[in-house]
Amino acid sequence: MIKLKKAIILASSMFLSLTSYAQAKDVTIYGVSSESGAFANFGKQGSKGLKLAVDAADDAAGMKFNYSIIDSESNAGKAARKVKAAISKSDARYFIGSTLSSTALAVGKEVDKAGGIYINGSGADEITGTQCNKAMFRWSAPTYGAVNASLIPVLDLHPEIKRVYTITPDYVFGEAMLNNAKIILKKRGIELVGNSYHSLKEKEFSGYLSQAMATKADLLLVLNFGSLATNTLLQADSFGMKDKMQILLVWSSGLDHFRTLTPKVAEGIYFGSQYWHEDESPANKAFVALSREKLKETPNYPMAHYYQMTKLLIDSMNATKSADPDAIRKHLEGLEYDGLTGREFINAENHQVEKYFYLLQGKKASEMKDPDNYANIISKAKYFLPANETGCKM
Amino acid sequence: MSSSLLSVINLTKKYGDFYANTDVNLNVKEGSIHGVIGPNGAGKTTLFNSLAGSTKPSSGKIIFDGQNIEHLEQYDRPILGIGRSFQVTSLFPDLTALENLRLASQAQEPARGFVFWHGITRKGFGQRRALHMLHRLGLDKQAQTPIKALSHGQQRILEVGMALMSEPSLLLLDEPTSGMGVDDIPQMINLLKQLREECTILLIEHNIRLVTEVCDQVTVLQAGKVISEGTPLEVSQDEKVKTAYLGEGI
Amino acid sequence: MQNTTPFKTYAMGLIAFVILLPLLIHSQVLATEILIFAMAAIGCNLLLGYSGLLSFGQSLFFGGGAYAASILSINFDVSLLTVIGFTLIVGIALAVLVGFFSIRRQGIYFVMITLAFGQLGYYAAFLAEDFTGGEDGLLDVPRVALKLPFLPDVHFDTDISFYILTSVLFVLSVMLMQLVVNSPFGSVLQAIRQNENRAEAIGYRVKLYKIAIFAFSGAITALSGALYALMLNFAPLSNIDIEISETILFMCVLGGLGSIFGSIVGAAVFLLASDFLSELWPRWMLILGFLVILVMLYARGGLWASLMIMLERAKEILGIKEKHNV
Amino acid sequence: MSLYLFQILNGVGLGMIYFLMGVGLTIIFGMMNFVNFAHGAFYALGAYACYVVMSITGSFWAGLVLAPICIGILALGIEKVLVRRLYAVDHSIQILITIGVMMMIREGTLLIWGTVPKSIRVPELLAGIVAFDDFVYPVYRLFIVGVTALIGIGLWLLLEKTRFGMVIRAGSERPHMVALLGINIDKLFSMTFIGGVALAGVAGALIAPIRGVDAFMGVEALGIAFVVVVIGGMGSFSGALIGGLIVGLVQSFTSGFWPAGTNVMIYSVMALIIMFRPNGLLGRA
Repeated sequence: MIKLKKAIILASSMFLSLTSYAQAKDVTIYGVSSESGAFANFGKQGSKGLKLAVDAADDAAGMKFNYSIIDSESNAGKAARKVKAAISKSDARYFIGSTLSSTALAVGKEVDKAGGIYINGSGADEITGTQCNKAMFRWSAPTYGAVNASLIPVLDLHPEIKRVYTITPDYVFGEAMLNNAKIILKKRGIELVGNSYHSLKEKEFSGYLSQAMATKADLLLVLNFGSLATNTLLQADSFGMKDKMQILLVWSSGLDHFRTLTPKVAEGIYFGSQYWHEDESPANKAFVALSREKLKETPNYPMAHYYQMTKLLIDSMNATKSADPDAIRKHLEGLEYDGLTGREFINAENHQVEKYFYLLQGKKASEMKDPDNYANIISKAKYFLPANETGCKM
Repeated sequence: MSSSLLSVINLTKKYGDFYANTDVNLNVKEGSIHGVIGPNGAGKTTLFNSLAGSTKPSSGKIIFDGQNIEHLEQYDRPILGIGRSFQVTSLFPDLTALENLRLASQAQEPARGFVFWHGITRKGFGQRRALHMLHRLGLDKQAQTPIKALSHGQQRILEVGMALMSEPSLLLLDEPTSGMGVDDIPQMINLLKQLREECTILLIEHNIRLVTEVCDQVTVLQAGKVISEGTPLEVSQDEKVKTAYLGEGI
Repeated sequence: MQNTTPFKTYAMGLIAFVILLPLLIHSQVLATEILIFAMAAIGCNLLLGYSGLLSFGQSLFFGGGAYAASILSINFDVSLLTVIGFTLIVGIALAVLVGFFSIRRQGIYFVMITLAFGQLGYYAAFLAEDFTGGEDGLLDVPRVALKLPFLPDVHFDTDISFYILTSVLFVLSVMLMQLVVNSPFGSVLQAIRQNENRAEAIGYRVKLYKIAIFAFSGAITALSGALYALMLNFAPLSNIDIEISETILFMCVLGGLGSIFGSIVGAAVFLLASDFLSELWPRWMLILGFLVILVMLYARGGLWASLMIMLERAKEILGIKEKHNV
Repeated sequence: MSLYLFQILNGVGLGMIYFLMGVGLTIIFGMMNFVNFAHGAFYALGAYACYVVMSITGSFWAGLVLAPICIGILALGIEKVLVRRLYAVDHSIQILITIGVMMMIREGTLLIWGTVPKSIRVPELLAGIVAFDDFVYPVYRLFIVGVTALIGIGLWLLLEKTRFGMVIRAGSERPHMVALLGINIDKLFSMTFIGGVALAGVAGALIAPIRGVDAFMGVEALGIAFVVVVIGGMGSFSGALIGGLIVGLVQSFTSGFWPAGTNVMIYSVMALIIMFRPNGLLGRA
């Protein structure tokens, strides 16, 4: 009998939560992360960040927060299908994160149709540009911000740079990075002495690197990312290029890249990064402490941005005391808050979170104060295109 | 010459620098059993393959029933009336004896093989003819037995049966007794004698007893060339043939 | 090798399956995906199981179908039947192209040509951004309505209506394929798979048959790709990636070579496992690899055949018990 | 002009690396008619083994020597349990089963070493570059080319000039004859398999300092190794060398004018060669 009663209560509460989420006390946040497949390292860390944020959430408005992880299997199609299923089956409305831009775009469409909220941190300009929609927010800086915030300070630090060589992945993202760089170089009257496009499955950069050396460039500007960037830098190191020119990797994965490259390779190289755990902002100090206490690890970019995005969502639910996507959207639009990178601001017109972007420089192994003290923060800055120039129409 | 069903004229086949057949000439009279013999490496199999169409000759002509056929594909030849068997039994091992023969019969009407919109149970498609052939081969009981479960002798007989399904006017047999036990050979000889009533036969054989017993005409190959031709008796007395087979231990 | 089970029984079984599936797994979307990939696995089985052709080019047909349907649906105001028709034509054309070149070679060389086509298809889709959306894929693919004369348009915007559409196409194509493999044409394929040389020697134009079965495989695989794009409202680049060929191949092998129903079981098991196991243990593919080895070594008939054997055993045991009761 | 020269030299360097990736594959196929789709997985394991040995001993050289030995021992086990049963079956079945092996190894490495890629630094002795005017080339790459050339010459001597090689070559053509001569053909095959797989391990360990170590490097190597071997002719030793050089040169030149298309070109070249030379450039019919 007791079992039956419990079942009835459970069933009715589920029914309630399904039909009228606005009044429900339980809110489930869905994390879209690539737990398996080629980008499993990213997804796993992302999920950790999300869980950390949910576990640490306060229940100021009397809501109870749960999470559910959707494994995208590093595949945009899979992610879209699972998100679709979660929306129709469990009435899911709140989604966080993605690894690939294609996943973010596809999930964004689904969540928009369902009238939910989706915050992600993927790189493609379209997310808060031509493909923007009212459900989708993006925390990370797109190509414009990344290139400006990293290239300008490097050029300021090294006035001797007169010749630049770029290495660019041959597709939309790389093209966008390169265009942004070209504008800056032109403005400063610095010569772009050469560029090598390469395919996304490239593993062999020796040809491009020796062309760069042959042009006697002063700066090697690396515009690829992930394992492409790892290979580029490893091979540049073996060519001894660090002695001949400055090297800047704009779109690094932060801590993960330093760990993979080891200080010997990373030393002296400039890295642009969406996040660095040594930022002095109060929110970040609290987060790093939390992560070290609960998980015994220093947070990297995937973990940090999933945490930040989740926390942002939970905070606005608490602030609006509701789980109504429209109310939360209104709250988020134009919001300014203390984020992991400092004061962050959400542009109401294209839903881009305007946060800081870091320029780091790799340290010598002997100068590292702790095992994760791989780099110095050289500068941090915000550069964002005005919403009307992004092509976003909501 | 009008009685020649098959004429081979100056047939040459080379692989790189190696001549497997050189200027082979051959006439097979209609209604006869014609044997081709020769020591190992004499080029018998190459000749056979050129006739059956599984290789193309480098030069020379093959005339069958008044028609040039050397350029035709292997799959065109059964339909013209040339059937072939294989030296090493070559059947469809997982299919039943009946299905093997039915497939051979179905092949006679090329368009039928592309019928995909209904099953095989309807009339036509060779079911009935296959049953007839099984009966004739004395394999009625084995109709539903998969080939791999048949005895070697039964497989050899079915091998010839497959070639017969196209109702050939010329039957090419590649060592029909190969691998057969001594006891089974008379059965094959009987089958061949029966067959001469309905078609012309060209066979390649190692077994001299079989050749002398059933063949009307014999051609002897050595090193890719014809060295002798005639009745079995004539050939067996030819000095060149004796030298060629010396050490082969007939 | 002929199937004696009447045609109607198959149809009833399939209909029962598509009705029960979403009820059992509580998700219409997942059920739709299972039916879609079952069709793709059948397409692979036609080649590998029934004709002995191991193709790594299935991704080209799947992705080609997805792009064909998406481009047509996004840019033109068309009826569903037009989209399906166009998809089938694209699938058949691609398959005949791949078939025409690849069947000229045997064994590993055949496999490598199909792989090369698969790779070329991927890079073509990646580079042709204007048509395929490149890395981002094609977004906002609408599910076009079925427009029939004298009748109101039928829309498929809800999960359940799209599942019904998929089910209808699924049942129709599985029935057709069941027909094909048991037809005179299917019998020639069996013959070719078992002994190609003999098949040619008794008068079959082996190459033509192989191209024909490629066409069937291309058609059903492209159709499944198209349905996948319509289901997701999205045609990602990953549809045409080599990984899709592998996935389809695994479903086909796992379910059982040479069995249409095996492919359905293979797709269902694979997708359910990837859905549930991947959340429990991200390295579940380790088990999958092990299973593939086991099936290929000990049970070529795959899960389907093993299931049938177990059913027979169960019947025997039950039969004995019944006798005891009497 | 100097650009072309550079592209040729770089292409030759790459070609040697690709030869090393493919040579084990082609030897196993040539001797045993066995298609090993797990070749890339063994290559990746070689790189991991080198990484592990290096992080324990601190010496790259120890890694380079011990990695192939570890992979060889593993290959011995796999040959005994699995591969031995597959010599007589169809290529397609060998492919499917070795894909299963590949998946197990890949997932296994992810399980053991996690998903974050590792890197191995070029040993100090071989760091730096050699420069001839404008043309620079890393010393380590020259070292790889040299080691590969040594391995190539060694293999050639072993196969062509020794009794062991003679027996292996005979075994690939007439296993029954060799068995009649009183040579244990099983043992011969298992030694060939171990040798071929160990060569994949050597390749992985040698390349690790250039490309880093991750679980997915095997898939990439598998693709390249097969393209190389198919172009040259499956089973042909010198074919693997020619195939490697062709792929290296095609890649080097294409990256100059159509970078996104390097893979398109490589696969197109392979497809064309198979169409016109059914058994690759130097393959046996």
